[in-house]
Amino acid sequence: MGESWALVWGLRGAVVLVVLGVWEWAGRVPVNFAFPTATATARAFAELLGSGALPRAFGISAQAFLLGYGAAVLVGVPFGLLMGLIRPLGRIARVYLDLLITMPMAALVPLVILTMGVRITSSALIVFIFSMPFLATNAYGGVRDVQARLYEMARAFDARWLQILRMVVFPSALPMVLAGMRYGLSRAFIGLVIAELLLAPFGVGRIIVDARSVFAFDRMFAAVLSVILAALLLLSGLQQVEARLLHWRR
Amino acid sequence: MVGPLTNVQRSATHPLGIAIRGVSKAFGRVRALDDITLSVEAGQFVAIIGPSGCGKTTLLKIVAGLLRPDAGRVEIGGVPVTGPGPDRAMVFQDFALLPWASVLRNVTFGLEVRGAPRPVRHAVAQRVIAKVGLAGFEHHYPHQLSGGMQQRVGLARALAVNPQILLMDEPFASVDEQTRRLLQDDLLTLWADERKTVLLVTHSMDEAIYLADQVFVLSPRPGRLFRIIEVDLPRPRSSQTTRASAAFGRLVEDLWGILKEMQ
Amino acid sequence: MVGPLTNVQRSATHPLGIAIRGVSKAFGRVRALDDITLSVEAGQFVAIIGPSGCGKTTLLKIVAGLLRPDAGRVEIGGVPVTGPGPDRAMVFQDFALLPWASVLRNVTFGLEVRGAPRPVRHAVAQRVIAKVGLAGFEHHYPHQLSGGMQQRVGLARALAVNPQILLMDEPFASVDEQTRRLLQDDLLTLWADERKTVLLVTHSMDEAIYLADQVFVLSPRPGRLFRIIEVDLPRPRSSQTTRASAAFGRLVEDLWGILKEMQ
Amino acid sequence: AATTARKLTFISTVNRPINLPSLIGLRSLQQDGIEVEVRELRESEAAVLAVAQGAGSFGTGFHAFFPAVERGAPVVALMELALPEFVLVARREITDIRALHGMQVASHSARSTQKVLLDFLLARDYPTVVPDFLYMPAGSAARAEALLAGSVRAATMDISFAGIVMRRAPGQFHILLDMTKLPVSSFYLIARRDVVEQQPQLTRLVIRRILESYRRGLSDPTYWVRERGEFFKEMSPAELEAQIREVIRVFDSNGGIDRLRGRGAIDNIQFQVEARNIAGPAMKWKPGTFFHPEPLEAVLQQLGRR
Amino acid sequence: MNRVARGEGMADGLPTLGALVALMVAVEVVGRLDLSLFLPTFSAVARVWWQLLQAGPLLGAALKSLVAFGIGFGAAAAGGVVSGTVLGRFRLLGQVFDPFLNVMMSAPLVAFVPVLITVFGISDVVVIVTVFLFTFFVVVVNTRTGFEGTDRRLVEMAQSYGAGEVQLFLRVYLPSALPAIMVGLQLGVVNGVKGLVVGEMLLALVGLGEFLVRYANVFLITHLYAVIATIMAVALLASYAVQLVDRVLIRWK
Ligand SMILES: Nc1ncnc2c1ncn2[C@@H]1O[C@H](COP(=O)(O)OP(=O)(O)OP(=O)(O)O)[C@@H](O)[C@H]1O
Ligand SMILES: Nc1ncnc2c1ncn2[C@@H]1O[C@H](COP(=O)(O)OP(=O)(O)OP(=O)(O)O)[C@@H](O)[C@H]1O
Ligand SMILES: [Mg+2]
Ligand SMILES: [Mg+2]
Repeated sequence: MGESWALVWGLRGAVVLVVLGVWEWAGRVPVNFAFPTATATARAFAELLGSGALPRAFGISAQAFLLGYGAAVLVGVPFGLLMGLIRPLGRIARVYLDLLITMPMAALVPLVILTMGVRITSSALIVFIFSMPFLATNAYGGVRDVQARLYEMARAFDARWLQILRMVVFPSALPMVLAGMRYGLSRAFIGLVIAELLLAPFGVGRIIVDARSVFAFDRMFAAVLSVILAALLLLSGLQQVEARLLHWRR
Repeated sequence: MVGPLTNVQRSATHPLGIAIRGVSKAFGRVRALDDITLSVEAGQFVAIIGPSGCGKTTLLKIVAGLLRPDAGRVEIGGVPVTGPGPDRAMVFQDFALLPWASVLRNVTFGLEVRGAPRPVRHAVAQRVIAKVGLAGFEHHYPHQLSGGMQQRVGLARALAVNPQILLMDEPFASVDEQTRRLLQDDLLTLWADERKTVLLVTHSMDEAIYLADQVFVLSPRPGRLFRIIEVDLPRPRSSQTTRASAAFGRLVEDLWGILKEMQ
Repeated sequence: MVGPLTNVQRSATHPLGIAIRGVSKAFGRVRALDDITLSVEAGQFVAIIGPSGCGKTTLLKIVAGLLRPDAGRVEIGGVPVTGPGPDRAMVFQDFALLPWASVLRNVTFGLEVRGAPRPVRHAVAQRVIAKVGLAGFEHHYPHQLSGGMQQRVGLARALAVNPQILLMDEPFASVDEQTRRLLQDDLLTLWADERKTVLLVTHSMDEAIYLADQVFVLSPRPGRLFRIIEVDLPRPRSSQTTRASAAFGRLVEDLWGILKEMQ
Repeated sequence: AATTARKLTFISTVNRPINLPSLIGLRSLQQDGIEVEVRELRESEAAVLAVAQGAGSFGTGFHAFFPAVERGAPVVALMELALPEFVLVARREITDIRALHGMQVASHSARSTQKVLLDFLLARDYPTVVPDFLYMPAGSAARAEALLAGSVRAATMDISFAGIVMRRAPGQFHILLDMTKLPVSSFYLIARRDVVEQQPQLTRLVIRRILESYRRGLSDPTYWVRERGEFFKEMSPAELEAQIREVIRVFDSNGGIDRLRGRGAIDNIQFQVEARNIAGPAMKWKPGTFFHPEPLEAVLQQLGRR
Repeated sequence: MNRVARGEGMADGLPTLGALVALMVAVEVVGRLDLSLFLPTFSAVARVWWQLLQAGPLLGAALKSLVAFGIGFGAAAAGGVVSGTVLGRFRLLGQVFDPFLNVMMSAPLVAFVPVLITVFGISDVVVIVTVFLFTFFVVVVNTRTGFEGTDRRLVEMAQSYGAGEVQLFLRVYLPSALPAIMVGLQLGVVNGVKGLVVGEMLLALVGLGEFLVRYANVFLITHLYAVIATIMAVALLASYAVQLVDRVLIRWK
C-alpha cells in the first residue's frame, strides 16, 4: 500500500515536471514570440503578488463573484428545494433549468453588456446565470431523491409536515445540495472569467486584458493561472466543508 | 416504567386487538386487496404470508394508517384508524434508518417527533438499545453496522415509542439466514417480555410458523384472504424444541402446499 | 447428445471428483482460508456452509481457477487446477448476467467465448433454456425478468457448456423463499437428470441439508474446515417427504447448533 | 501590375464605417489579380498579434501596435489610416469639462484608443478631473443608444455616431470634447517586416490602392457608399453617407506621411509614451522602430502629394 | 467528482418543446408591451431571423461554426474515449492522472482561451482547440468511470468461462462502459458548444460568434436575438443528435 502510493505520487510529480519542462522549452525555442516561458510567468506572478496588484484585483473580482454566486445560492437552493416539494412546479421549472444548463449562456453576454453596461452587477449577473441553474437543479434532485421509505418511516411515526422537512428531507437532500454548490462554484468561476474577459473592466480580467493589450504575455499567463488556482483552492475548501458536514458517509 | 414518560409513551399496559373489516384497495387497475376481513386478538403474534405482489405490504400500510383503503376499515382496540398513531409502530424490511443519524438519534426519532424532552428520550433509548443488544453502539452510524445490527436499530426505534402494536414488513428478509435465526429468537424473547400485538409480513414459511400464533395466507391478483392456519405449537418456542418437532415440519409443509397451489 | 457438439462440449459422460489439498489463502492480513483439505466424490452434491466471511466464496473461486491458493492445490479428476477450464461452470449469487444481452446471448456466452459456431450455440441454448423452463423468453433482457427467472438464466448458461462440475455461490440467496424452494426442487431434478458434481455454497441450513449429500461447515478467521455432516436422507427428495421428516428437522437443528457454537 | 501573391489576408478589428475607405481600397486590388480576404477580430491587440504571427500579411494597428513592437513583435506601420476618430458627447446642459469629475462616462474599455485619448487630454488639460467610467465594450452604437436612453450623460464614441445622436435627439446633446483635433495617428496599416522586405511591390500596391480610395472618397464621399459592396449592408445608403461625411476629416490624403517621419513621428511616439502605452523616455525610440514610411513615400512619388 | 449522471443537463423531447413554445409566447407578449428596446417581440425576431437566413450570412456562419465544432469535438471524442479507456483499464495510470483530471474538470478552462492565442496564433485553430478543451476532459472522465465501474462480478463470470483479455474487453468492459461513454459524449457536446461560442466571441470573429459581436456593436438588438436563438437551436440540435445515437446504441436499458 505505502509503496504503491509512493509510486503514484512519484509519477504525479513526474507528470508535473514534464509539463513544466515542455512549457519552459517551448517558451525558450520559442514556438512563438508571444509565448512566455514558465520561469518568466513565475517571475511575473511574483511581481503581481508583490506589487499588490493581484490581491487588489482579486478583491474586486471577489465582489462580483460573491454577489453573483451568493445570490445564486440564496435563490437557487431554496427555489430548488421548493421545486422538489411542489412537484408540478418542479416539473415545469426543471425544463427551463435544463435549457439554461444546456445552452451556451455566454451568448447572452453581449445582451447583458448592452442592457446593463459594464458594472460589478453585470459581472455578478453573468456569474448568477452561470451557477444558479446547477444549484437549483441539484437541490431539486436532492429533495426528489429522498428515499420514499424514509418518508414513509417518518409518516408512520406520525411526524408532521414540518418535522419531515427538518428531520428527513433537508438532511437527506444536503449531500446533493452541497454537490450542487460545488459544481455551481465551478460554473460560477467560468461565468466570472467570461465576464472578466468579455467585459474586461475590474478585477483579474483587467489584469489579463491590460497585460494582453501591452503584449505582456508573461503577466497575462500569470493572471490566468492565478484565476485557475483560486478556483481550485476555493473548490477544495468547499470540498473540505462538504466532507465535514457529511462525515456520516465516512 | 418511569413516571414522566407516561404522556409520551401512552400506556402500553394492555395490548390492543386489530380488526380489519372488508378492506379493499386498488392502484389504478391493479386490485391489490379485495375485501379482506380478519381480526387479530390483543397480544397475539400473527403472520401474513403470500406470493410476491399479493398485497401484504399494502395491507400493513393500511393498518399503519399510511394508506387509506378504498373500502372497508381497520379498527384498533375498537377505534377506527384514520392515520398513523402512537399505538402502532412499524419495522421495515430495508430498515429505513436515517443514514446521517447515529444509532441514538435513529432510535429516538419517534420520541423526538412526539416532542419528548431530551433526557426522557435518552433514558428510553438507553433502555431499548440495551434490550436489542446494541449497548455501546449508540454513536455509530448505520453504515458502520451489519445488516442484522441495523435491523436491531429499527426494532429499537419501534420499541422506543412503546406501541401496543408492532407492524413488521419482512423485517428479516435482508439479512442472511443464520443472522435471521438469531433475530427471530430475539424477537420471540422481546415479545414474551412486553406482550404486544404483532403483525408480521414475511415470505418465509419457516419464519411464519416458527413465530406466529396464526398465519394468514393471502392469494394474489386480487389480494384475497386465502386461508388461515392456526399454529398450535407450544410456547416458549426455541429452535431445538420447536423446529425439530414433527408438528413444525408438518405445518411448514402444509403451508408450502397451500402456497404452491397458488403459483 | 447431438454429434457436432462434442468438440465444444467436452464429453460430460462421467462426472469428475474434486480434491482440495491443504489450500490456504490470505488477503493481506486476512487469512481467508487456512489449510483446507477435503474431497468431493464424482457425481456428489456437496454444500459448503459457514458464517459470513469464513472464506466460502474464496474457496469456490480457487476451485474455479479464478484465484490461486497461496499454498496447497486443487485437483479435478486427478488433474491439478491451473485456471478456469471447460470442466467447471459457475453460478453466481447475483446472477452476473450481462444486462445488455438477451437471455439467448447470456446463455450462449460460455459457448461464444469458446468459439462454438452459431448454429451449435443456438441448438444448445434452446435445449438448456427449455430445461430451466424459460422457453419463450429467449429475447427478453435480464431486467425484464424476475429474480428467480434471472437465476434460471444463470443456471442455463452454466449448463450450456456442459461442465462436469457445477460451482454455485449462494445461487438462491437473492430470491424470495417461496421462489427459492421451487428453484431448489428444479435443481434437484436437473441434477438427477445429468449427474454432475455440484459444489454449492449457501448460508441456509435448510438448503444445505435438503440438497446435499454432504455438508462442509467452515469456521471463520481463519477459514478452517470445522465439521463434515453426512446427509443420509433418501433420494429422490421432495419437500413433503424430506422436509417433513423428523430426520430432516434433526439434521437442520444439529447444523444450527454447530453454527451457533461458532458465532 | 504583376504580383507574386494571388490571395492576401487582411486582419482588421470589427469593421466600422471608418474602415470602409481602406476596405474599398483593398478590394480594388482585384484589378491587380489579388483577392483580399478580410478577417475581423474582436480585440485590437488580437489584430496586431495575428499579423505578427503571420495569420495575415497586412492589418490594422490600433493602440496595441506600439507595445507589441516594444515587446518584439516583428511588425511595422506603413501608413496612417486615420487620425483620432473619437469625440466625447454629453448632454447639452453639461458645458464644462470639469463637470465630468465623478460623473459616469461611458467608454469602450480601459485601454481602448478612445479611452486613452480621453485620459491623455484630461491629464494634460484638466488633471483634477477623474470621471467614473462605465465600460461598454461594444461598438459606438451601443454607447450612443445608452446616451439616448438616458443611462449615462456622457460617452465617448466614433465621431460618426455623434452625428446620429444629435440627429435623433436634436438640441439635447453636443460634442463636449473633440479628440479628432489631436495631431497624432489613431490607427495604421501594419505589416510584418518580412512581408515588407520580401514583397516590396505588393506592399506598395496595397498602400497605393488604399490611398487612391482615400483620395477619391475625399473628393466625393458618395464614392465609398457606391462601392461598399458587401460591407454595411444593414445600413441604408443615406445613413452610411451621413456617417461617412462625419468622419471624413480623420482621413489624410497623404497617408499621414508627416506623422510617420521626422517631427510628426516623434510627436506620435511622444504621445504613446505620455499615454503610458510604451515605456519612456520618448527619446530612446527611433521612429524607424515603429514606422516604415519608405513604401508610402514611393507611392506618393508616383501619385504626387495632395 | 463523479458526474456520470445520466442525461444531466440534457433537455428531452416533448416537455422541452412545450417549454420553448411557452417561452416564445411569453416573449411575444412581453415584447408587445413595448417595455424596452431590449425586449423585442418574438415575431420580430423570427422575421429578422428568416431574413438573415435567406440572405445567407447566418447559414454560412452557422456552417463555419459547425465545421469548427465538428473538428474539435471529433478530435476530443476520439482522443477522450481512447485516453479514458487507457486510464480506466490501467489502474496505475488512472490513479496518477486522477487529480489532474479533476483539476481540468472543475477549473475554469475559459481562462486559457487568451493563452491559446499566443500558442496557436489567431486562427480557427484556437476555436477548435477551445472546443476540444471543453469537450475532452468530460469524455475522458466519463469513459474512465465507465470502465472502472465495470462490475467485477461480470469480469469474474467471463473469466470463469475462460474469456481472455481481448474477449473480456469486447464482451464485458466495452459494453458495460458504453452508457457512461455516451453520457460523456452528451456532456461533451453541451460543453463543446459552449466552448465554441466562447471561443468565437473571445477571439477570432468567425462563425456565429462573429455575428453576435457584430450586431452587439451596431446595436441591432433584434438581430442579436436572432443570432442567440440560432446558437441555442444549434446547441439543442447537437445534444439531440447525440441522444439519438445513445438511444440507438443502448437499447437494453
Ligand atoms: N404505490 C403503488 N402504485 C401502484 N401500484 C402499487 C403501489 N403499491 C403497490 N402496488 C401494486 O399492488 C400490488 C400489491 O403490492 P404490495 O407491495 O402490497 O405486494 P406485496 O405482497 O407486499 O409484495 P412483495 O412480497 O413483493 O413485497 C402489486 O401488484 C403492486 O405492483
Ligand atoms: N479480494 C479480496 N481482498 C481482500 N480481502 C478479501 C478479498 N476477498 C475476500 N476477502 C476477505 O476474505 C475473507 C473471506 O471472504 P469470502 O468472500 O470468501 O467469505 P464468504 O464466506 O464468501 O462470506 P459471505 O458469506 O459474506 O459471502 C473475508 O474476511 C473477506 O473480507
Ligand atoms: Mg411487500
Ligand atoms: Mg461469499
